[in-house]
Amino acid sequence: MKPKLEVEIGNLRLKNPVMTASGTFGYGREYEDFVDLQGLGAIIVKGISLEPRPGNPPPRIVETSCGMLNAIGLENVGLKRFVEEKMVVLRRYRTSVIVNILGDTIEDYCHLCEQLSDVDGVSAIEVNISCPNVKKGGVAFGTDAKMVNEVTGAVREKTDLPLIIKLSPNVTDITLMARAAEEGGADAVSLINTLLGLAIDVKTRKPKLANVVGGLSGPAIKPVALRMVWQTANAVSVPVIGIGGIGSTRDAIEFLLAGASAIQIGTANFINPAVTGEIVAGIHDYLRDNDIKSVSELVGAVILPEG
Amino acid sequence: MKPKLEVEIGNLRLKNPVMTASGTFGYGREYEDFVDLQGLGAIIVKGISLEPRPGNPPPRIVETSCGMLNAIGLENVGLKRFVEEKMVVLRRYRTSVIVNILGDTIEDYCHLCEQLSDVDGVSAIEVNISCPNVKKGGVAFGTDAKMVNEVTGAVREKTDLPLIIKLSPNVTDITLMARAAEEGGADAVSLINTLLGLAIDVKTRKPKLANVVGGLSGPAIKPVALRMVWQTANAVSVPVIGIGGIGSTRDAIEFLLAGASAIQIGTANFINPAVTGEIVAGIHDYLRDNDIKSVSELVGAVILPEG
Amino acid sequence: MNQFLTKAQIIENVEVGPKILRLTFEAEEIAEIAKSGQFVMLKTATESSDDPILRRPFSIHRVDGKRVSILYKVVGRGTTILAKQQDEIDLVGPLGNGFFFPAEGSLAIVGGGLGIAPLLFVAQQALRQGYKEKDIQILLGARTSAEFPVVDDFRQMGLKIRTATDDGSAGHHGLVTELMDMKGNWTVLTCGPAPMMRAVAKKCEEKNWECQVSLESTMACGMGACLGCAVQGNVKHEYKHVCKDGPVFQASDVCL
Amino acid sequence: MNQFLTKAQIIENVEVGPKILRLTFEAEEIAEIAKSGQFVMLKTATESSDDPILRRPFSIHRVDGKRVSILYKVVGRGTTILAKQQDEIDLVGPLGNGFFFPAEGSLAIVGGGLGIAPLLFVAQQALRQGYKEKDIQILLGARTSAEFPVVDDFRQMGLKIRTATDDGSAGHHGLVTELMDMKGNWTVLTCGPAPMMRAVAKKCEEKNWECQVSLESTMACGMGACLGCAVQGNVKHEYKHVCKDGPVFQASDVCL
Ligand SMILES: Cc1cc2nc3c(=O)[nH]c(=O)nc-3n(C[C@H](O)[C@H](O)[C@H](O)COP(=O)(O)OP(=O)(O)OC[C@H]3O[C@@H](n4cnc5c(N)ncnc54)[C@H](O)[C@@H]3O)c2cc1C
Ligand SMILES: Cc1cc2nc3c(=O)[nH]c(=O)nc-3n(C[C@H](O)[C@H](O)[C@H](O)COP(=O)(O)OP(=O)(O)OC[C@H]3O[C@@H](n4cnc5c(N)ncnc54)[C@H](O)[C@@H]3O)c2cc1C
Ligand SMILES: Cc1cc2nc3c(=O)[nH]c(=O)nc-3n(C[C@H](O)[C@H](O)[C@H](O)COP(=O)(O)O)c2cc1C
Ligand SMILES: Cc1cc2nc3c(=O)[nH]c(=O)nc-3n(C[C@H](O)[C@H](O)[C@H](O)COP(=O)(O)O)c2cc1C
Ligand code: FES
Ligand code: FES
Repeated sequence: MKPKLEVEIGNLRLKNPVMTASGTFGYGREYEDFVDLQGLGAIIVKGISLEPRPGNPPPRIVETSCGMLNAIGLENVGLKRFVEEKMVVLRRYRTSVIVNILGDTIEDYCHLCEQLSDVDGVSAIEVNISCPNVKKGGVAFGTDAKMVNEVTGAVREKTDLPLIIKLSPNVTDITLMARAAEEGGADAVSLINTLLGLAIDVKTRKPKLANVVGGLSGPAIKPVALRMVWQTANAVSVPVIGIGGIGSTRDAIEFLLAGASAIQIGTANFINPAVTGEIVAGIHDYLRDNDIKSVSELVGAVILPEG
Repeated sequence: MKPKLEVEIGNLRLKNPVMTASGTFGYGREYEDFVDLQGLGAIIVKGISLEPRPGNPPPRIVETSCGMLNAIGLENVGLKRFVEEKMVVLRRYRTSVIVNILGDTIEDYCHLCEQLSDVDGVSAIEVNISCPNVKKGGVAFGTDAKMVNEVTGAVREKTDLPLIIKLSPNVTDITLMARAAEEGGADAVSLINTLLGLAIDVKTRKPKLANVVGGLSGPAIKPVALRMVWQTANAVSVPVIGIGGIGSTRDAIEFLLAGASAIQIGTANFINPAVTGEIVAGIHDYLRDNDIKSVSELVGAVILPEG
Repeated sequence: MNQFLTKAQIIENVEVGPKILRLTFEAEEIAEIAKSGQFVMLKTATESSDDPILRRPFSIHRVDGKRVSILYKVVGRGTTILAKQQDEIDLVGPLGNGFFFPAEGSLAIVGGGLGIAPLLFVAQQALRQGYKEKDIQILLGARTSAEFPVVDDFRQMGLKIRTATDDGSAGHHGLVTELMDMKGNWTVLTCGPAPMMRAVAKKCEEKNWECQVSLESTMACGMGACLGCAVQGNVKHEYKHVCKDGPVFQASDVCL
Repeated sequence: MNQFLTKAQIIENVEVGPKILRLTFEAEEIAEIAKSGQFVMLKTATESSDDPILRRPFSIHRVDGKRVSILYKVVGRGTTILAKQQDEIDLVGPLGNGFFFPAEGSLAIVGGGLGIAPLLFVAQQALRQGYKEKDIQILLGARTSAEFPVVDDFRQMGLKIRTATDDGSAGHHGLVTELMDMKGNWTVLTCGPAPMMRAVAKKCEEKNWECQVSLESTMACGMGACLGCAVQGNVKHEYKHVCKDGPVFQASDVCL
C-alpha cells in the first residue's frame, strides 16, 4: 500500500511536506533541469516587495564552517514584474506556489497581501518578518511579540489565503513570537530564518560581507533550528513548518519527529540542486520501509525520556 | 623587536590573550602532555558549584555538522574538593587560574565568590549565568537583563577579584545583558556560551542526548559568536572576552579585530589538544610579520565600510 | 536539458605549473553542449563530510571528445582538497552564458595569469566554427615565464601567440595591453585579473573594438537562484549576476 | 610524557572482513608504552575540512615493533572517510587505563564480534609478560563465521581458541558464554556487545572469577577533560568516565 504523503497547512493541501525555502530556489524555473517541480509540496519564491529592490553591493555571500552567511539585501523584481512575468511561468508547473513577502512597514505587508490575494495560482502567503521596521527605528518586526501580533493581525484582515508567518531565530523565546502570530490569526508559522552572523577577513581587516553582517544558514544551524521547531510545536496549535540546515531525508524526518508538519529546504539546493526531489522520494521510502501509512503519523512522534 | 602579547582584563594582567574555555580543558592537568600550560594567558577551569554534582545521564554529547551538542549537566567535584585537590595542582603551573562558577540561586553564586576570594592562586572569577534560576521557575539568569544585573551586583559585593560575567547567546539582544553586567560592576564580559540545540535519532525516534536539549559549540557557531562579540564591544566599555568556534590563529585574530580583548578556546581542544599553545605562537608570529607592536593594537581594529 | 548534475570519472588531475593543475574528466552531455566561457561547479567536500559546503566554480578549459578539462590554481580549502581527488568528481554544468563570436571579423584572445583557463576553449571553439588561424591572435600576459602553463597547447593549434611578462623573463617585457597593436577591426575576448581587464577594456574603447570580459564573483548556487554573485553594473545600484547574466559581459555593461 | 599527538605514516589500511579493516601505522612512542585495552583517537576529517569535527576512538589491536594497528568496522561518517586514508593519520594516544593482568593464574580472553579488536593485543602482551600458552584461553563469539577476521592471528601465537556462532557456521552453535566451562580459577578479560558482556559478567559472578570489561561511549576529548563519556556506575547517579576511569572496568563497578 502506497504511503500517504499529503499534508495540510490550515486549509492548504500539499502533495507532500517538502517545500523550497524562500531565496534559495529563485522563482522555480532555475531548477527545472534538476527537479520535477510538479513533484514538490510547494515552491516558495524569493521574497517579494511592493517595489523592485536592487539588493546589497557585493560581496553578498561568504562560506563558513558547514554554513554560509548571506546579505543579498532582499533583491527582488517587485510585485508588478513578479505577477506579470514570474507567476506566468510558475503556473505552468501545477505546483502550489507560496509567495514570500517583505516590507518596511505594516502598510507594505498589507498592500502586498491584498494584491496577491487576487493573483491566479498563488496558494498561500509567507510573511518574512525578519525585516527591520523602519517606523520603529529599524528593529526587526520579528523580534518583538507585540509587533509580530500587529503585523499578523493587519495582514490577516487583507487576505483569505493561507497565511504563514516566518519567524526569526534571533530571539530569547521563539515560542512567544509563535503565539503572537497564532493569536494574530496566522494559519501556520515557519521557522527558522537565518541567524545573524559576522565574518572578518584578517588580511584586509574588513568584514567579508559589504553589508558587514549577514544571515547564517546551512547544516551548521540545524541543531538550533530543530530545537526551536520542537519548542514551538509544543507551544502552539497551528501547524509548524520546519526550516534550517535540512539536506537529507534523515534531516527532514528529524524535523517531522520534532513536530514540524512540513519542511523547507534552503541552502542544500546549492550543494545538490536535485535534493528536494530526492527528499520527497526518501520520505516516501522511509514511510514504506517502516510501514507507516501517513507522513502525519511522524509529526511530533519524537519519544522523550520519562520524567 | 618582540611584539607585546600581554593584555589587561580590568586589573588582571595576562601573559597573552589566549585562555581555555570552561568545561573543555578539565582542570588543566589533562592537557599537560600537549601544551606548555605556563605559556597560556589563563586556564579557566570546569564550572564549580558549592556541592559536587554528578551531571546528566549518558549520552551527554553528540556530534553535529562542524559542531557538537553537550549536556554534561555541569558535573563537577564541588568547591571543597576543587580547593583541596585541583587548586593544589593548578598552582604549580604558574599560570593565571580563573574559576568558572555556577549556581541555582543568587546566594549560591555569592557563597562561591566569598569563599574563592581567599583561595591562594585564584586570579579571577568567571560567572556562568546560563544556568536556570530555580527560584524564578528555572529561567536562565542570563536571559533576563534584570537578573543579570542582580547576580552581578550581588557577587560584586562579595569579592575584589576581577569579575567576568559569561553571557548566554540565547537572547534577542546580547548588548542589553552586557550592559546590565557592566552596570552591576563586572570587570569584563565573556561570550558566547553555547547555543541551545537538539538532535534526534531517526532510528530510535529518541533525542540523541538523554537530557533532550544541549549546548551547541564548535566552528558551526563562530559567525554568530563573532557578531555578538562585535555588537557587545561597541556597546560596553569593559573588556570583552571572545568565545565561540575558535580553532586557529586566524579565528583568534578575527575576534580581536571584532573587539575582543582576549579569547577563549573550547571545543577546538578536543580536535587538537595542542591548539591553545599553537595559537599563542600564531598570534606572536602574526604580530611580528605585520610588525604590530602590541596585540592591543588589533582589538576592535576591524575596518568598516563608509556610511 | 541544458544543465547537468553528474559524478564524472576523473581521467587525470595533474600539476602543469606552480600550484596549477589540470583536471580532466569524462562528461559527455556537458562536452556536447558546452560553450567557451561557460563554467562548471565542483563539489570539493569528501563524501560524508559537510565542509566545505559550497561548490566551487571553474571555467571550462578545453573539450576533447567526451572529455572536459578545467585548469585551476590551489588557493584555499576547496582547491586543496580538489588537488587530491583521483577517482570521481561531483559537478554541475555547463553554467553561464559564454563568449559571443561575431559572424565575421578577427578574434583577439587576451589572457592574464590564470585567465588563460577559459581562453584555450575559446580558441578550440573558434577553429571548430571555421575561423582561420590568421584571424585569431592570442595575447598572453603573466608575472613571469613560469606562469604560462599551457601556452604550448595554443601553439599546437597553429595559432599566433605573443606573450608579455612583468619581469621580462618571457616575450615582451611589459604589459599584455602593449601587444594590442594589431591593425584593423578586432573583437577582443579577455579574462584575467581585474586591473588587467580594465586596461584591456580601456584600450578597446580607444580603438573602438568590441570587448568581452569574463568576470568572477563568489558563488553559492551558480544558476541564478541565490542572487549572491552580484557585480556592479554600469549604473549605480544596478547589479548583474555573474552566474546567469555572465560570466561573460560586454565591458561597457559592467563596472570593472 | 605518556600521551602523544602525532601524524603517523600509514603502513596499510586493508579490508580483512565484511566492512572490517585493519589500519597499521608507524608510531614508535605509542608502541613503546601502550598497554592492552588502551585506545587512540583518530582525526578523520581531511585537511582543510572542519567536518566531521570529533576524533574517533579505536582500541589498539596489535603492536609489532614500532607498528601499531587498529581493527575497525565502517559504520558511519568517520570510518567511511578513514577507510580511504592511505598516506598519514593524525592521532592522539595511548589513552585510557588498559586491562590489569593478575600476578599469576590463568587468563580467559572472551570476545564478541568486533570486541576482538583489543583482545589480540591482550594476548600479545600476556605472552610478552611471560604467561604460558596453556594459561591463556581464547573464547570468541560472533553471529556467523565470516565475522572472525583475525582468528588466525591468535592461532599463529600458538593459543588455544574456541569459537561460537549464533548460526553454527563455525565452532560451537550458540553463545560464547556456553564455552566458559573451564575448571579452576580464571581472570576473564572481555570486550564485545553489551548483552554479551553482561552475560559474561554474570557467568563470572556464578563462578566467582574476576571479570574485566572494556566499555564504549561517545567521546569528545578522550582525556578526561569534557566529561562527555560518562557511563552509569554501580550506584545511582554515580558516573564513570570511559576515557579515563576506563575503558576497562571491573564488571562489578559499572552498570552493564
Ligand atoms: C565563473 C568563475 C570561473 C572561475 N574559473 C576558474 C578557473 O578556471 N580556474 C581557477 O583556478 N579558478 C577559477 N575561478 C576561481 C575559483 O572559483 C576560486 O579560486 C575557488 O573557488 C577557490 O576555492 P578555495 O576553496 O580553494 O578557496 P577559498 O578557501 O574559498 O578561498 C581562499 C582564497 O581564495 C580566494 N577566492 C575564493 N573564491 C574566489 C574567486 N571566486 N575568485 C578569486 N579568488 C577567490 C579567497 O578570497 C581566499 O583568499 C573561477 C571563479 C568563477 C566565479
Ligand atoms: C574506547 C573505545 C574503543 C573503540 N574501539 C573500537 C575498535 O577497536 N574498532 C571499532 O570498529 N570501533 C571501536 N569503537 C567504536 C568507534 O569509535 C565507532 O564505531 C566510531 O566512532 C564510529 O564513527 P563513525 O563516524 O564511522 O560513525 P558515526 O557517523 O559517528 O555514527 C554512525 C553510527 O555508528 C554508531 N556509533 C558511533 N559511535 C559509536 C561508538 N562509540 N560505539 C559504537 N557505535 C557507535 C552511531 O550510533 C551511529 O549509529 C570504540 C569506541 C570506544 C569508545
Ligand atoms: C541566499 C539566501 C537568500 C535568502 N532569502 C530569503 C528571503 O528572501 N526571504 C526569506 O524569508 N528567507 C530567505 N532566506 C532564508 C531561507 O529561506 C531559510 O529560512 C534559511 O536559509 C534557513 O534554511 P537553510 O539552512 O535550509 O538554508 C534566504 C537564505 C539564503 C541562504
Ligand atoms: C563539553 C563542554 C562543557 C562545557 N562546560 C562549561 C561549563 O562548565 N561552564 C561554562 O561556563 N561553559 C561551559 N562550556 C561552554 C564553553 O566554555 C564555551 O563557552 C562554548 O563551548 C563555546 O566555545 P567553543 O565553540 O570554542 O567550544 C562547555 C562547553 C563544552 C563543549
Ligand atoms: S551564484 Fe547564485 S545567483 Fe549567481
Ligand atoms: S571523552 Fe572527554 S572526558 Fe571522556
